[in-house]
Amino acid sequence: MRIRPIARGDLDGLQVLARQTGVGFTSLPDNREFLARKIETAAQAFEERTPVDDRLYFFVLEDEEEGELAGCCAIEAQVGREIPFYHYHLGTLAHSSVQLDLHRTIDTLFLSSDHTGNAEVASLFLRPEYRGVDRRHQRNGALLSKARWLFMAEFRDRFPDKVLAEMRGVFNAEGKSPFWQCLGSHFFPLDFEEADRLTGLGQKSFIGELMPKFPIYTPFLSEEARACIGQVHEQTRPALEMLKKEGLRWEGYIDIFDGGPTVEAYIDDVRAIRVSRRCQVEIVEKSKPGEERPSWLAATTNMLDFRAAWLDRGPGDEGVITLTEQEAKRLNVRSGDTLRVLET
Amino acid sequence: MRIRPIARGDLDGLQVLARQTGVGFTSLPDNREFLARKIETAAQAFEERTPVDDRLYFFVLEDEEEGELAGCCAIEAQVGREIPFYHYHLGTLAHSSVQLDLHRTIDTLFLSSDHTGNAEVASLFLRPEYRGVDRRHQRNGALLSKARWLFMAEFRDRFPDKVLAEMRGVFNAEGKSPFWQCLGSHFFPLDFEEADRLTGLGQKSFIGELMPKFPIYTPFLSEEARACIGQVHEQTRPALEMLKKEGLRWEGYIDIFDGGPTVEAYIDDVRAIRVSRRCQVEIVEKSKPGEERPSWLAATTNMLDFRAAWLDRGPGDEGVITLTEQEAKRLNVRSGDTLRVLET
Amino acid sequence: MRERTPQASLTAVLMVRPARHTDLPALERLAEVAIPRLTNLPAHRDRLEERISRSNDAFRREVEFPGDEHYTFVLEDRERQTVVGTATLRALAGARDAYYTYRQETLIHASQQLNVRREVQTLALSHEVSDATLLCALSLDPGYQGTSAESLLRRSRLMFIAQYPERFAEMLAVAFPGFLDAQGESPFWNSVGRHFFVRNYEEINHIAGVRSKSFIAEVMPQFPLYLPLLTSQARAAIGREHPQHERALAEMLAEGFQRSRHVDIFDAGPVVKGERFRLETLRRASWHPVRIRPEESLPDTEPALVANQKREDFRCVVAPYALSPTGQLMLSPEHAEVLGVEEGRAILAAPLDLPTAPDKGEL
Amino acid sequence: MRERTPQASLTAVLMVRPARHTDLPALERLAEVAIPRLTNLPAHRDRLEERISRSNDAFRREVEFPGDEHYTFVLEDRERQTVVGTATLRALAGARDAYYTYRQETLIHASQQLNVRREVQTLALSHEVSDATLLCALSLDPGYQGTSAESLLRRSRLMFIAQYPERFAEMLAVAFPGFLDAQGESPFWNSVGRHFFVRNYEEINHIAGVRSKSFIAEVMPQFPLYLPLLTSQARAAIGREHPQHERALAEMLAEGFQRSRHVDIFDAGPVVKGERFRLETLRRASWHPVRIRPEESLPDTEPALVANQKREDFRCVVAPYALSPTGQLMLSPEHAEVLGVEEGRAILAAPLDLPTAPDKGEL
Repeated sequence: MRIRPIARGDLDGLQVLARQTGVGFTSLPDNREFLARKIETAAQAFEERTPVDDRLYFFVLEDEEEGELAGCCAIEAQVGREIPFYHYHLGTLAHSSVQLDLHRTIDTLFLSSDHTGNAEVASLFLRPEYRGVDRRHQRNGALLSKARWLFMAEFRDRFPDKVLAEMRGVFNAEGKSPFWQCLGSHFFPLDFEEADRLTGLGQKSFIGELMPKFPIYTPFLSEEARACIGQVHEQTRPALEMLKKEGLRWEGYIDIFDGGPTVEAYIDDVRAIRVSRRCQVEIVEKSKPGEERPSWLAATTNMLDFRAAWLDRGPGDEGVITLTEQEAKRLNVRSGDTLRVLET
Repeated sequence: MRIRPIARGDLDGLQVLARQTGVGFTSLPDNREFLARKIETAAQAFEERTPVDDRLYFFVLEDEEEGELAGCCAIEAQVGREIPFYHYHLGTLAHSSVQLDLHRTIDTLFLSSDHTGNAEVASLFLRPEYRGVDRRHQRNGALLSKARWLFMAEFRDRFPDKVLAEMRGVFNAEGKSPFWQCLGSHFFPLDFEEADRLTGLGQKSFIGELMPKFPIYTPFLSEEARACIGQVHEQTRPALEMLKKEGLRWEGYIDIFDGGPTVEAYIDDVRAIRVSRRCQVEIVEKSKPGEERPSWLAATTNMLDFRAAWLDRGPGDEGVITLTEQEAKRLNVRSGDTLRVLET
Repeated sequence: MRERTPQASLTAVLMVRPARHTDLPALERLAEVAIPRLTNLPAHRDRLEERISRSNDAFRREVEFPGDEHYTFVLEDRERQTVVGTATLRALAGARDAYYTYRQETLIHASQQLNVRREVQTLALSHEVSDATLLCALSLDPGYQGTSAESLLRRSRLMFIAQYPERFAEMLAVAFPGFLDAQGESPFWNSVGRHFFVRNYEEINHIAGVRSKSFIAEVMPQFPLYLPLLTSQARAAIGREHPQHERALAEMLAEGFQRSRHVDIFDAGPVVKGERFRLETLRRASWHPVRIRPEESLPDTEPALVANQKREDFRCVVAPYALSPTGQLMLSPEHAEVLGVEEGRAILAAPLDLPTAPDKGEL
Repeated sequence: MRERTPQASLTAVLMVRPARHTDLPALERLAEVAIPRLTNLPAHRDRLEERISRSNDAFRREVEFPGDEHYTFVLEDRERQTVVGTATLRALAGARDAYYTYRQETLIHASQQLNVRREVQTLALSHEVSDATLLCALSLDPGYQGTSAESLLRRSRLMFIAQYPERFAEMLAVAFPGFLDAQGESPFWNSVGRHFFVRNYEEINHIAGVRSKSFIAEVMPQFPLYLPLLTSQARAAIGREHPQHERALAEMLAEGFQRSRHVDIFDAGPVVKGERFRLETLRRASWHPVRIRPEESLPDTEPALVANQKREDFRCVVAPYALSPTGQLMLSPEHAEVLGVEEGRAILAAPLDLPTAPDKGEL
């Protein structure tokens, strides 16, 4: 299993993924034309033919044995450059009066585009076939998530100061978002799914057009809706935990529609980026057996030829990592090449 | 030279400091009654007789040889609990229209009390006599600034998640704040100094009463005023650098009056707090000579008896630090006591 | 419609006049019986005493344009020698402190992308009503409610304005107590103000009465409130009068007042507004010389509000609108005495009955 | 005061009538000569053609209450057989798209601590004027400016409203072009709109004219603007008319319009408003039967606006206000012909001269 940039020949494979993503994964609609455009955009990004601000780096997880795509993930170099990027910012207003002996704060949601220009990690999807119990040892989900940090670490100058990730918000037993029901539904003449779908397609000027533009005092929201602010969907909790371990934090920004948190960090503070380091490749016929569950992530240092995969061992003290022929082939490296590695 | 909690006998000494602070240091007016109250408040904080949220830990830098006070510094456990705490938050609003082919962001100042409940490091003052070239080897300024991190590290559970520091903003050659002239002066019927003085005394309900409450689009400010947003006074630059090195950052919050930045960090991320560690004291008759310029900061681990001072050496590998009799006396520790140390 | 007891109303038993210091106990009682309690008539002796002094001063002062005068009137039952009602005129609603209301506004959210246009209702703090003359603080003994005494008390203020136009604004406003539920709770306050002030309606109303409502308004959050986020109970209460004041509101609408976009900041009670020239009492009031005739010789006619031409000794009563062929108003000796007028003096009269006007909705 | 060329004005040379498709070239020319260029009269052939079609439709359609009708009139010089002016009536300013203005508001910032009270001026986006009938898009050949032709063109719209009250709102509004400096720049736009749209006044005005102004308003920042933060030049331009429109504004104030709190969102030009019953032309307009008399036999009288009682064939001229003792209006055969009326038909007349009214300030 390895991560690599999506390539122009991946359209069929990507469509298989798009068919499986289902509701709530709006950036990958099952639309061949759309997907072809996406691949082309990404290909040009990796070829560095588009301005650094506009790039969408789209990766796939490849099962190189089966020759099929198992999942995908992406990094958007700078959000909000082409399409406005909105959040609500949960702020606090002091409300006090000496004469009334009143001294409190009121939580307030302010419409904001504060993250304009930040990088975003997004679009992570892993096919169900690759995430069962029998696949746990492959750590495919973590590979998809963390490979991006190695990419950003290696190509740090292509990215801005901050990175963010948007997390899916809370839905109730009926599959409805209480936050949407209490707030968005009053302002948008469409249902959550449709609003979400349009947003996923980047067709989101309607948000700025129809959003309440004055701040919302949260006491006016229902208790159920307030309880959604900054909370994630049950199924998103593991992903959130993984990001939190890297140092991403919730700073009060939430999704306009479902109230889910946006977590963020200064890129240089992200643990994986901070502690990843480079080492030299040495190919051996047979490496000594490592741990059963791989804990080292390795990635190449060439953008067009970016590859990332798990290894069951790290580099030695001299900064050299030994790879088997198979591992070297997977990463497409030769002896003497440089790898960026991360112990997880 | 050592840091210690202010004590009830320090009134005369504090008044000497208050007389020297001058304009722009509004939290220490030359008012004996006010100062006495301040000392009492601080004393009760160190005695842990007041609720943890309300405490003002006020420290003095003592020249224990001369028996006089050389400076002071403070930590407020949680701002905005008793008196509303206001900032402007420099946010970004997307401004876009597909039809007009318009796609921009507008910087906007939002009135905010987002920092309510954070800790604040403040009130740092060093008498001129103690900061000349001939005193540079004493590193008194750094001692005042950094001793607070050791205190917070040691008594971490008395503090919230975040800490902030407010930095003085830019003043022009005439000693005027262009930011105030462009914004505050239209709304407050008093001059900057008076507004600042009242704020320093904690009499700041007028801010909430008179501030513009709708957001301010920064393009409406003069160029000179915009240039002040988030910028510090020349003389404040070294202090800002010191805080930045510890990991405090400007996240877009500025002072209502002069536009100066508020820098902030998660307390657990502050470098000094993260890397400081405890060690055991061993008193020796004569320690081996250390560096000329002291680079180790040491502090005691008892709140009431808190002391901090520079040392010219750190602990050995076994986690033991050797002190001379004089050093031990300065820190008021005996062999076997615990010190928290920090290499700077 | 209104029940009326013509015997009582057409005799000279009931009379409106300026309040005096001796009325203090009566005012206290009236403040207490008001349903609901009125912010602007607090049952607080010191405040009421101030109110009377302020009123005395207003009636006495030479005034050329409306300022911070508050004129307080009382309704006296001369038979029972009791004050049974009170009402106030504030020359300018916001002369000293601004008079705040919530103004109902509509924002348009239009989306080119979706090709839709939505109207979004908001409530925004406003002090526009400050410039109007306010008719307020009306309280009447329950026994007199629904009789012509109520119209007399309410509209005698318009008769006063008709005489002293320079003392009042062109725009007149009346704020009616808002809807309270069976428990005396304000659903609007519970959904709005309570979030900010953590006090119940009664408490805040009391504080506002004793201190001032404007200083509370000034610490209210400044951004408009989105109506869809209020509870349905609160939304339903916007612009809705207290059940006890339905008849009073209907009378003011018949008078020519119109509902405005403004509602009370605490209970969302309606504020009705009317330009003077649109109001029936003012339009139809006319001056007549007095002719005194024995009561039994007066023809049987429609009742009228009749006021004398005096300021500090202002009197207004309900009397038969008995005009002589030459346009003199024929008064019984008793009415003339109560009004303090002699034969030949001019008095102002306006029909008591109003045309029934439909509630035309917002101004 | 206005210069007048009575010879021209009292003869039947000038006539206002609905625009026709053949007027297109003239409208294009008038759009180009307007000083300043008018947003609502763009020099754009397709838009002008639409305007004429829309107007034809409005005059033709049976209408019971004001909707999205736009009535466009032209002033024709029959001697020169040329159209020399145009003006439009929008039955509702914001029927299809909302009509946005900036509303001048005052916030009160009061401090108990400092015991001060400050008034802070703001400009807030508003679409309240949407509900009014808008008199707009007036352009007149420079050679006719300052003559009674200008009054005829401007006020013939009121004569039309007088005849078809059900087609228009109770409130009428006129938005005057705002102040531009000697370079034709709008100091208000430069201090306000330009920050948001990065386009100069001319560009945005052109876009607004060809597309729509409301869609620009809808992407304007939503929070009120604080006046003290605008440049002094921009503040001075608020509510100030373009120098070329001073006389026009004065005439409309004399007509009974009043300045309102509203100003244009681009250039801050004043919006004046008037309820129909307050306007001189409407108040003083009256119906008279026609009596046709030779021109030379007509008495020398004040001039009047005279309009026929037709909708699609609406005509309005300036003619002598020559009334017979029995209230008939005596018209010359030529005037009668232009108006298309025969002896005995009713026509509407109102005095051309207005009382000079002071600028009373804000409504």
